[in-house]
Amino acid sequence: MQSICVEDAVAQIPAGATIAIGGFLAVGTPERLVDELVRQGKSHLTIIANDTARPGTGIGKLITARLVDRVIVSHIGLNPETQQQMMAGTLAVELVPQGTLAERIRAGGYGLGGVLTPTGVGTRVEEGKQRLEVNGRVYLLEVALQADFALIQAFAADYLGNLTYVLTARNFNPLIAMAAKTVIACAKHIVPTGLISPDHVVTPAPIVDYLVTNP
Amino acid sequence: MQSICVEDAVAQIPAGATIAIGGFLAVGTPERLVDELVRQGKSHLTIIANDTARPGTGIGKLITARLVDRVIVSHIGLNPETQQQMMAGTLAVELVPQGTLAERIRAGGYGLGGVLTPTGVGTRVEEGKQRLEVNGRVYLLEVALQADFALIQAFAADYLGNLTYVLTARNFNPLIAMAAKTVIACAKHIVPTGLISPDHVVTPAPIVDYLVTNP
Amino acid sequence: MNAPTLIARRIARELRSGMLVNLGIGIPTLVANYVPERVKVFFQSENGLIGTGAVPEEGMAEPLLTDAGGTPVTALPGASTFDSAVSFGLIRGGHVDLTVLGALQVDQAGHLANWMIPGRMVPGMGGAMDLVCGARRVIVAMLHTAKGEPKIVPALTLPLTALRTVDLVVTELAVIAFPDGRATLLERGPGISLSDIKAATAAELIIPDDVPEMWP
Amino acid sequence: MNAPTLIARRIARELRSGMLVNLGIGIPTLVANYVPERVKVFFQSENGLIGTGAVPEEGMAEPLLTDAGGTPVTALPGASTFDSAVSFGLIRGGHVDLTVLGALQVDQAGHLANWMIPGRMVPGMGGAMDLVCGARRVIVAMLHTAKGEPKIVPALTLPLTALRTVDLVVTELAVIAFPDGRATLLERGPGISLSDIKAATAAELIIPDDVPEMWP
Repeated sequence: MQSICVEDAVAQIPAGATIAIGGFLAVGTPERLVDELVRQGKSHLTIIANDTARPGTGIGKLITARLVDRVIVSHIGLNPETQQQMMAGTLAVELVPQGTLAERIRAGGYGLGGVLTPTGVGTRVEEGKQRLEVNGRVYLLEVALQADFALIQAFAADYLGNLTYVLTARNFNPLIAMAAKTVIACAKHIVPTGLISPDHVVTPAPIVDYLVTNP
Repeated sequence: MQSICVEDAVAQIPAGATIAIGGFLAVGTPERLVDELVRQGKSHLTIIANDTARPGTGIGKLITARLVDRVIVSHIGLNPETQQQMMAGTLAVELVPQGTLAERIRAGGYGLGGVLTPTGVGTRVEEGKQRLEVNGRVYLLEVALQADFALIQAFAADYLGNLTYVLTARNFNPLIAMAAKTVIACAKHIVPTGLISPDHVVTPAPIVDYLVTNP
Repeated sequence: MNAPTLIARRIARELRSGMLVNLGIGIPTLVANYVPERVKVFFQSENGLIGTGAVPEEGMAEPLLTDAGGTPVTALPGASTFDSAVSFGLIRGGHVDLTVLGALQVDQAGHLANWMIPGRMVPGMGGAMDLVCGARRVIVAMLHTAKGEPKIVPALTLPLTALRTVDLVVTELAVIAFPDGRATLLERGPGISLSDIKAATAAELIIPDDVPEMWP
Repeated sequence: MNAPTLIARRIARELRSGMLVNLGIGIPTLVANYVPERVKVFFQSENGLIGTGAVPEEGMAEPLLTDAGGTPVTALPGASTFDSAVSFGLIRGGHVDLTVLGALQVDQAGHLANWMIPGRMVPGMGGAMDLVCGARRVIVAMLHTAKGEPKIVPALTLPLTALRTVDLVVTELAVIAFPDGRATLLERGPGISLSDIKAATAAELIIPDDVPEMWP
């Protein structure tokens, strides 16, 4: 793990990158990293996240700035700008059931090719997917998702990069941390190594590439 | 969740049941529940667990008492009795790679039909299984596992049944807790509700059916 | 009593102690206000919380503790938090005993449409498809009609949420179940006549001889 | 220096700061004793620990903190613990940079057999198949022969652990890699001649012009 300033952390992200971002309606989203993506004008991004939040918050800021070509999300209902850009054909939206999205990202980080889920069988979600039957029940094969970068918001980090989360700000953060080539984390608190109990670490240090020092 | 004495907890398990038991070489195994299975002579069991421990410890006691017809485990190397009973044909042993075993149990508890894993492709583990290719890589379809009962060893439980684990005694416990019809938990400490931080609960209370009061 | 309150109170009578319950946004959320005395249930928010409590007092909201609609909530003693994969493992794995969801349409077999109106409104399914697939019991809470148009229809015209049918529909006019795949009237709204219900329902509705008034 | 120490010390030179490393039981475990100064690695025990430390002092062992062989260990500051699914997610997901494992046989392409001898010894694969599939780099630590019989063979006679071949084999006689799928001698053991190595190796071995002595 390397400590890094937010400007340098974002500078290494190329235009066109696939970025997974933590958060659920911006709760648990690293706002500082998102702001810096906007400031540096990183464009043509593909975003993997639960949702596109609301205009002016979290991932909504990337949508407003028109930096995103494609989103893979479960929900866009609270961001009319996402819907407008989708209708206008300037933003591709892949809608994925929330539980399926969580499992696809987890599979990407855990070295699984995919999972079999009953969710979506017989609906529009099934289009283009393989059906498999196991013990008499029908499932869809949902394949793994991975990202070039994961942008994480943690509650506390230690000097090695071990991360904890708090309350409902955990959501997709520990999942995307496993599923990206490069993991950049912001933390509300940075504490000396040893202050987080081993049993309370949620994202282990070796997974984290960069910890932002000025979040 | 109901509190229950260990005798009554085990009394409801029928002979021939499929039981998932936590622990890794008996670390994190609920010894008191195992002892009671032996005392009540519950026979013809199918055991799902990481391993069969050593003779005289954890699941090894069930093997010694010849109560087990079948084990689904990743390792039996430290229990010569397991190997003898297997060679003698009195104990069926299904050997599953450890990571595959963890994922199959998790899938059972998480409503997934199975997962695609690269582990075992081209080896004896592949026999009888479906191969699937995703993005040019070959995977085995490994199907979900479920149990009738899960026997859990926790570190602390609160009055509602929320569970925490400690150090390397966590291992398969939280996975099997999700994958069984009936979950029976022992805890080293039983503490008032509210004393475990929500962020530190590993097995949420609604999953636990019985908490043993005399472990 | 207004329609949402009536619906929420009626559904709250389905709660039993020990249940793990997931409430959708809108009318379903109101169910939490009418849990019967002595009944202790766990409410799950699919953004990662079991033990969701009431809205916090003025000035006590914690921005990192919200429900699935992003509204600050409290957590009761014994609450637990977890990531989104665990949250949907609880849902898809059959550990959630009951979910209460809104609907755009329900067909006469009990199929549900609640996640998009093609070309007009595409909010996304969020957790709805997983909830309908995985929860042990699914109850729909909705107004009986939308702008005067029946929402309980012979066949869905909107995209399906899941192959699995719902167990109960509760509106301000009626409580409807789907035994043998056929919409069947169980209860009437207070002061509502059978002809009121038939007029507001496009689906074929089986009407038993005795249809008691709902007791919310 | 005895053979296991020599092998462990040679492998320890492959460690780089920041690596997440999983060591198997036996000779591999010894590698932890020879981490070069200024190199900081994370050791994982697949029973659910990152930050595995040395054996505890007399009287300080905690029975609920062991390595994957069940032996009490310590945990270093900054350690983390987790369940078996996370542990193997780290392994299968390519987050483990290096694993060091024992072997029964290695073939001349680098395929490994290390989990059973049919009809004689069936310990089970434990985590070995996942480790060989998932770790970024796989090093085999073993004695060059077993009861005088070569363990590096033209073709495996024992069941395969994984289709993936290993990256390096380190024995007391030789360091061998598998460029283009062909066993190639990289280094000789201290004082070991090329003919010693050829005599103890059943597989076809490519021997470059210059084979330096290993520097453990």
